[in-house]
Amino acid sequence: DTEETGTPQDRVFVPPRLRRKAREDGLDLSSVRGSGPGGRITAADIRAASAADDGGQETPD
Amino acid sequence: MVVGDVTTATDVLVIGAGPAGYVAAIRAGQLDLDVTLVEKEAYGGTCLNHGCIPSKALITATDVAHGAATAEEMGIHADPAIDLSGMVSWKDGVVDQLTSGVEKLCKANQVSLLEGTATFVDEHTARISHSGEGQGSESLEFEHAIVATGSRPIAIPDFSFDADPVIDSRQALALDSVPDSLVVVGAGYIGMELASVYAKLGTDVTVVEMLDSILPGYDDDLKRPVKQRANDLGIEFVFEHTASEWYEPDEDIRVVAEPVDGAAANGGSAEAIDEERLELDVEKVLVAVGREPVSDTLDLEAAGVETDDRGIIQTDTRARTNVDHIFAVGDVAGEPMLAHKGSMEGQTAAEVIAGEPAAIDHQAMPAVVFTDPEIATVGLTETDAEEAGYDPVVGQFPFRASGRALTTGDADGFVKIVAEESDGYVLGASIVGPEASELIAELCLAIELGATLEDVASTVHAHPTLSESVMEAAENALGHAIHTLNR
Amino acid sequence: MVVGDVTTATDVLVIGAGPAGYVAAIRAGQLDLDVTLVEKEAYGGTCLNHGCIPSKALITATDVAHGAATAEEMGIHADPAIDLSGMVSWKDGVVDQLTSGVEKLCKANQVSLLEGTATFVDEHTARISHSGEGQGSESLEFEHAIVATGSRPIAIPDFSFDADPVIDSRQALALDSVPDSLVVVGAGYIGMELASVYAKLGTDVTVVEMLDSILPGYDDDLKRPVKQRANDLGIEFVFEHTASEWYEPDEDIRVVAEPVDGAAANGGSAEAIDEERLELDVEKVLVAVGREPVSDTLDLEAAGVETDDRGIIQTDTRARTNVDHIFAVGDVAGEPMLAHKGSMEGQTAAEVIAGEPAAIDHQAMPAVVFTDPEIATVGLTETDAEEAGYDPVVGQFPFRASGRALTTGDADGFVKIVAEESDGYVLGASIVGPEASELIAELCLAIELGATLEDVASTVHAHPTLSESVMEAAENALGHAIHTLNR
Ligand SMILES: Cc1cc2nc3c(=O)[nH]c(=O)nc-3n(C[C@H](O)[C@H](O)[C@H](O)COP(=O)(O)OP(=O)(O)OC[C@H]3O[C@@H](n4cnc5c(N)ncnc54)[C@H](O)[C@@H]3O)c2cc1C
Ligand SMILES: Cc1cc2nc3c(=O)[nH]c(=O)nc-3n(C[C@H](O)[C@H](O)[C@H](O)COP(=O)(O)OP(=O)(O)OC[C@H]3O[C@@H](n4cnc5c(N)ncnc54)[C@H](O)[C@@H]3O)c2cc1C
Repeated sequence: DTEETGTPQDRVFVPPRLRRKAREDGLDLSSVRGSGPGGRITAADIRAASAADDGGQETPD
Repeated sequence: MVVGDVTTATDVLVIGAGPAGYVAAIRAGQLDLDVTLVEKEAYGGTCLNHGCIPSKALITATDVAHGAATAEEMGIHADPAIDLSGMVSWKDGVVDQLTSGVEKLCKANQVSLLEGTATFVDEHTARISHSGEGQGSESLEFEHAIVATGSRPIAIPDFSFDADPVIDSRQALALDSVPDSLVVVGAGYIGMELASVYAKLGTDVTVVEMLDSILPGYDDDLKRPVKQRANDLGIEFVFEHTASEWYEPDEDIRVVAEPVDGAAANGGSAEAIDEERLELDVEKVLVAVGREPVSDTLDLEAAGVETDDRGIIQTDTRARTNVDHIFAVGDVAGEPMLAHKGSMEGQTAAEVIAGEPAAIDHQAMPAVVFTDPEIATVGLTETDAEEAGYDPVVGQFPFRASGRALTTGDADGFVKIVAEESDGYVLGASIVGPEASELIAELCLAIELGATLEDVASTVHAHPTLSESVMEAAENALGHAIHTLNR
Repeated sequence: MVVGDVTTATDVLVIGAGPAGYVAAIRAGQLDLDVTLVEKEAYGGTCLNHGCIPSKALITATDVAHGAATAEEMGIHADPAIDLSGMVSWKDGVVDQLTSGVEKLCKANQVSLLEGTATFVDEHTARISHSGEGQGSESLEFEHAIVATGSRPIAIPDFSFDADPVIDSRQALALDSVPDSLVVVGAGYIGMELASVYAKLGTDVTVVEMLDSILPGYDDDLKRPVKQRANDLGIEFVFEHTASEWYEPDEDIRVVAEPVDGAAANGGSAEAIDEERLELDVEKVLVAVGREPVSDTLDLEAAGVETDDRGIIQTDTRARTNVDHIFAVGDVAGEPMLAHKGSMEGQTAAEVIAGEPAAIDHQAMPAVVFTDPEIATVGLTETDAEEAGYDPVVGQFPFRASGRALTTGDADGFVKIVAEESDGYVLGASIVGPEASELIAELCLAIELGATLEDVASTVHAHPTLSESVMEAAENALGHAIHTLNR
């Protein structure tokens, strides 16, 4: 199904490069909290979430 | 060519070399997969041979002539003569250049090319039958398959495409003379694009449409300029009628159009019925009522691949069918039946097979109608957005306020942008007007990147360009457009 | 109109109603500032009256005719007749529509309009002198001023614009007959745009340029298709020569072009000098060697505002001059002398005055040359990027591999994208080819938003469009373009 419509809940305003990163890390983006302007999910948020997922430490920028 | 039954093996078998299949094959080759691409007819599929490319070639060429013929306002007086066979052979040259390009690109990316028709034998075997010279067949074992067999025009009862005066879009793109008159059945995008081409070639065109307007699915404000220009071109419309039969009373054919909800359906009197039934005497009738997936000639069952009741192969966000190692991409995998959708799916399937973290997760899928003027849309309309639970804000900019549009003499239409009011995220856009097909790209990127209205409005756009209208629409949604009054 | 000396006051005085000034005024009005816009000649400034708009109107109109006349390959046979006075009056109609639009938009945004010439009296006072009917002058006190007086063509020695056969770009856009022959002095973008217009109107055009190529500042690969098409149009080029004098031996004028680094400069023999000197007998000579700021007729010193030695008013990232409450925007504030740069600065100045946190901090400033084909650039070239310490990767896509370009019969040129290799951030792009002016918008947004090559490459682009070439160039930079071979 290639339906592009989403609901405010499942639509994530994240650029392709970060969506791919999240998939690489096996992350569900809807569970990542955005710390960027307007609640945007940033690369750092994804790194932090995958580190937490792995039970590991977040690597500092 | 191999005659008889030989079994070879491939890692990835791609069936169909349209924009879904050949892109899948090239990408698979780039990812160092061993890939075989089987095509029964012509590289490039419907799109390059009988769809996107030839239609756009004829649209552009007839526009060049029509544009010059109607530029008296600009001080240009021309009476261009069109030589259809010259135009068609130019178009064929464009197609040849592109299809031979596809073949070369496949080879350069180590794709093995096989001419023939593929059918499934079991979950891991296909039979490839060759017609013509290399007649016979061979078996091919595969680890993964990508089904990309595309779609074909839907026929309507009593209008068999085998009868000479009844044509489909493919034949309409390869006529060798301009018909005096033509009925187009179906006012979808294919019907409307071809109606304009023929009207510009000088044909008297009548469009018969079951519904009550052109381009079902598009918002009324987008259709209006297209309908207007079609009227200006002399195209006649018969809405809420279906083409029910045709016969040949004399040289011309007579196409009968019955009202959909008319007297007949309501058990009316014979007179009432007669009054609503139309008889259209024309040279040809083009049936363009939609396309259906090519999934019934593949023995899909042998591989255990399921389709829905329309024949569409159901897939997940990895382009996978219900059988894990078999993928389906392009028209055969369902709506929207558009080339770029198929290419994106093809690329995804190849990457998934190669073990990459790819998925069909695009936020923006544009659709373009190459009518006069063009329509292009992406993402959500205002209504969609409301239904999805957003609180949409809409910004609009009319091309008649665009300096660039006025300098091209073509200033009908507008850019509309839909965003979430609370945070400004762009949710969708629609454009009708000059270069709509190109202007939509910026909005696709905006949506894909998660841009806000402010992002689009603060990006400097070159002057004088049509793309400034995108910026102005965003500013209008924010309440501070410069070149139009704000809401 | 008021005669004599009356003093009124305004919060924001904007001097000059070009795209920098009128945008500043409208934005100030939207922000509820009390704003007065003074213009001495015509709303819309150079851009709407004598620059961007009339030039693009004539470029497009001559292209319509030229396109049809050269479409035999497409099966179109036309021999369009151009009636220049018709074309010019159409162009004037477009200009009128836009300039009266500007006037209306100003009024709708509560901008007070004042016709006259402004000069500074002191830091907080300007004198507005009216010519014609309402002759006289008045004083205007202001809290803030925005100087937006634009630029004018640079004259060269011995070629006074007052002499009839010597024209500037403004006059070239308002000729009432097509000259048989024309020398264009200067192969910058204005000279090249107008050279094409006249060549397409049938004039024998010779371009005399001091440097050794057209369009100084642009990369060679971008210039090549433009130079090629100019040659095809019959435009002659005389490089490394300056126009030194002209006289009227008979009906035509004779323009003398001296070599820049020739025998004369090197103390050569009289014969050597004569050999290199060229005499061009033509009907008119268009001087287009650049533009200079209009800052010398304003009594800027009275307000204490400083300029550099070229007369350009220096400003900071808030568009502020050295005097805190006086701003300068548009051409008078320096390069790039482009309308959209001026509008952006005008908008910023108005917002800063209103206390908003605005700044000139755009990452992407496009530049477009409306030659045939068009050139559009934004951000850094590969060389720029290296010099700035980046490690650039370049992706390219030729339009001859674009299905859409081939269907328009216009497939010269390419899209090039420059990014940082390590993280893929897009740094710049350049395009030469069809619709370059529109295609650049997506890349401006990409740069402005900090997009990477992957973002651009993963965005679905509609098929068949020229914008797919942008995506393919990004894919090429990543090493996996579909429709071209990768590096
Ligand atoms: C007139 C017209 C205009 C169009 N204009 C546009 C447009 O402007 N933009 C747009 O995006 N879309 C347009 N489309 C739609 C577009 O053509 C399709 O969406 C696109 O071609 C689908 O690609 P595909 O690869 O899925 O299938 P196709 O292009 O249909 O290719 C399928 C290929 O599979 C081959 N095949 C089928 N079965 C077998 C088999 N068993 N064995 C071997 N080979 C097989 C076929 O021969 C064919 O070559 C247009 C269509 C038409 C008809
Ligand atoms: C032939 C040509 C083609 C061009 N094409 C393009 C193009 O395609 N794209 C592009 O971006 N740019 C183009 N330009 C450049 C563009 O026109 C300028 O960059 C733009 O007009 C600058 O805007 P501005 O508001 O700074 O100044 P201007 O547009 O020059 O406006 C200044 C205004 O100030 C008025 N004025 C001056 N002094 C006073 C005074 N003392 N009191 C009152 N009023 C005063 C003038 O009458 C004028 O109306 C082109 C220029 C030319 C000549």
